[in-house]
Amino acid sequence: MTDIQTLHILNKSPEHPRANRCMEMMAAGDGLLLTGSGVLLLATGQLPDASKVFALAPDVDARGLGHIAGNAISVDFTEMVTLTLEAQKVISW
Amino acid sequence: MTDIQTLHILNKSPEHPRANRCMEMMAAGDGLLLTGSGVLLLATGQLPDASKVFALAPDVDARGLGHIAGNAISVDFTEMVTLTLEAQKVISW
Amino acid sequence: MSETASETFTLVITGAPYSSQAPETALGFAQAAVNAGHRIDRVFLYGDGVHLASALCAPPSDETHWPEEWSRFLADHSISGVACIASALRRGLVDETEQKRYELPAANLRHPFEIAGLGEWVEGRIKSTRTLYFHAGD
Amino acid sequence: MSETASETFTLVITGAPYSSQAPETALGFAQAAVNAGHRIDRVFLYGDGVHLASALCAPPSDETHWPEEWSRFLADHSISGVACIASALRRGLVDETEQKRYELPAANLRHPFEIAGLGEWVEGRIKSTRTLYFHAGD
Amino acid sequence: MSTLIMIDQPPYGAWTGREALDMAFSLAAFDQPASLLFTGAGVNWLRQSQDAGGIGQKTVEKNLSAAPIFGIEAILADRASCKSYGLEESSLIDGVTLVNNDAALLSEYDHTAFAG
Amino acid sequence: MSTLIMIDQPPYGAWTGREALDMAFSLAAFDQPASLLFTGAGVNWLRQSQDAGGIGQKTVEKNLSAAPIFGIEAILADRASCKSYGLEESSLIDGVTLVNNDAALLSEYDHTAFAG
Repeated sequence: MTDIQTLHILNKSPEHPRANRCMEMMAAGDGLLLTGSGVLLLATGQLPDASKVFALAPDVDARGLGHIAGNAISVDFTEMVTLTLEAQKVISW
Repeated sequence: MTDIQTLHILNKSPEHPRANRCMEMMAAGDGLLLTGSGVLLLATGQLPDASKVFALAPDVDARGLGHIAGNAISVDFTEMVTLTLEAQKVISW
Repeated sequence: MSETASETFTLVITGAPYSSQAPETALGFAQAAVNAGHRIDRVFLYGDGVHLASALCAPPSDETHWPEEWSRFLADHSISGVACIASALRRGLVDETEQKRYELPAANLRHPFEIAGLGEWVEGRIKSTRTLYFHAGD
Repeated sequence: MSETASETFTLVITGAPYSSQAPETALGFAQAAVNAGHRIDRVFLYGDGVHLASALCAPPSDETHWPEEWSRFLADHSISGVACIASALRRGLVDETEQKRYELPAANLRHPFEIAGLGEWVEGRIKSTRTLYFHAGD
Repeated sequence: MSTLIMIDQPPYGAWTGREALDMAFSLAAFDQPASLLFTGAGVNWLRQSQDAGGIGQKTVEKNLSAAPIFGIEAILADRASCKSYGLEESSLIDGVTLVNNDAALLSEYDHTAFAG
Repeated sequence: MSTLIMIDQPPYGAWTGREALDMAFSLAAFDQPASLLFTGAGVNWLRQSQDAGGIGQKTVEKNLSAAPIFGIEAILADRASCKSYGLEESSLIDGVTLVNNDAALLSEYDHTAFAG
């Protein structure tokens, strides 16, 4: 799908301290995949600039965020599997 | 021990979103009792000004903070019991 | 409040042992309350707190056995310990009645804990001088 | 990477069902990986994640039974599901061997989960193309 | 004896929100006045058009819509938290009152509790 | 195949820190290079003179002092986190290296994992 050095999978809400840590430690060009409560980042409008952002569609739909998911690339579980294999490295925050 | 309207018991570290919320919702003159990871607030030096601050001694000792607990009133479990009864209201964050 | 007045507490524990410090802090509090002449009306386990009532925990021998410590304390002082039925069934904590009802292979509720509904919490809240919550921290 | 290359995954689940979404997300991922022709080498339950291996969960009938769904998936695809022994013993998850060793009143490990040490995680990590972690969120 | 049940964890990712709702419903069932306050990431419970079928859970919107029927006095949401999660009043489910997270709010209740 | 185990939760209040340590020790036991990074509230693991007897737990300082013996390559701590918790280098247990929480640090490791 894309060239990604490190894929960061974030399932914490934006208020969780680990969400900040994830943002701090991402390199420009890394990928960010939002899952679980992590998709709430879409609602805050504070997506990182320098990165490709993906969001797991069933989690986005559960939280009623389908209409603003356009700021990120929506992926299903099959695409999530592909992303984890294409990235050189995966970190689950 | 003291006149307290509401006693706020906080067992979250200062980075936890609920710790901020507790500070936001305290009235001047309320009491703050730090337990568990809540005692780490002593290490940050950011105790609220307007409140009486207590810290549960065994939790302070566990975390090696005895030398700076002087910024708060150290209490044991027996004193914690008394505090919860003397306050008009207790909120466990 | 006079020195000798006896007050009653309901304690609600929502954090699991060996995952949070909630059952530890709650026990320290409960022992101090009893030693000061107060009464613990009941202890209500809610959410992940129901794991405190497990009969199957086997922590390393050099660590405190929190379910055992709590059971002994409840028995010694004839205090009722109740695990919320909805929390317990989802999390795999059952007594023999629930084992039969749901045709499960075993029961794992530790004596003297019992299983009952949130009404026990509501009642404790109404009857007690103070209801205190012991949550997972971080 | 070619479309048809088969890769292997080790999945580590550290969040409990009915407390976190970790086992749910992990199952969605695992099913998609298998459907895409990849192999799940093993699933390792760690920390609170060991509760997924409970044989005694009885969630309301209109809610997904995550331990049952996971057991069926593991059995259908002959995937090894391992609960970390240290995490499991502290949290009250035991098979018959551990029941006897610690003289416990019952066993509650759901088939086909097994109990073993962290070495299983290390081995999975070495052998698999990717090791992914499914933690509790919030 | 009016009780405020606070929900500061988001829906679906954790169970505490559902368990907080059960607490409020239980109070109401025993004729004890109870209100709900959603704050922080908890306000995401209140967004319209949730659909949790894809993650194998029940949509919490339905649980919440039962609140008035069960006798919950008020569903409150912290204004600033709603703003930070892009929630306008028009994007909230029906029956929510916006308030400010502060000491004055807490002082209106005899009891305040979290589910976890 | 060098692994960085990250610990961002404080000691005693939660078990994940101890379980992260067990992960690192296991890697080392199987001759897999492993380092520990303490960050956020996790840096409080590294304070001298902890005494957990009063809360019925084992002091984590002892667990941690075993790290070099078990073959852990390095014990790292985020500089900014230490500062925010009032930890000077002199108040840390022996053998800790201060680093900055950033992408450059992560790039030195093939794997990064949390215990929970």
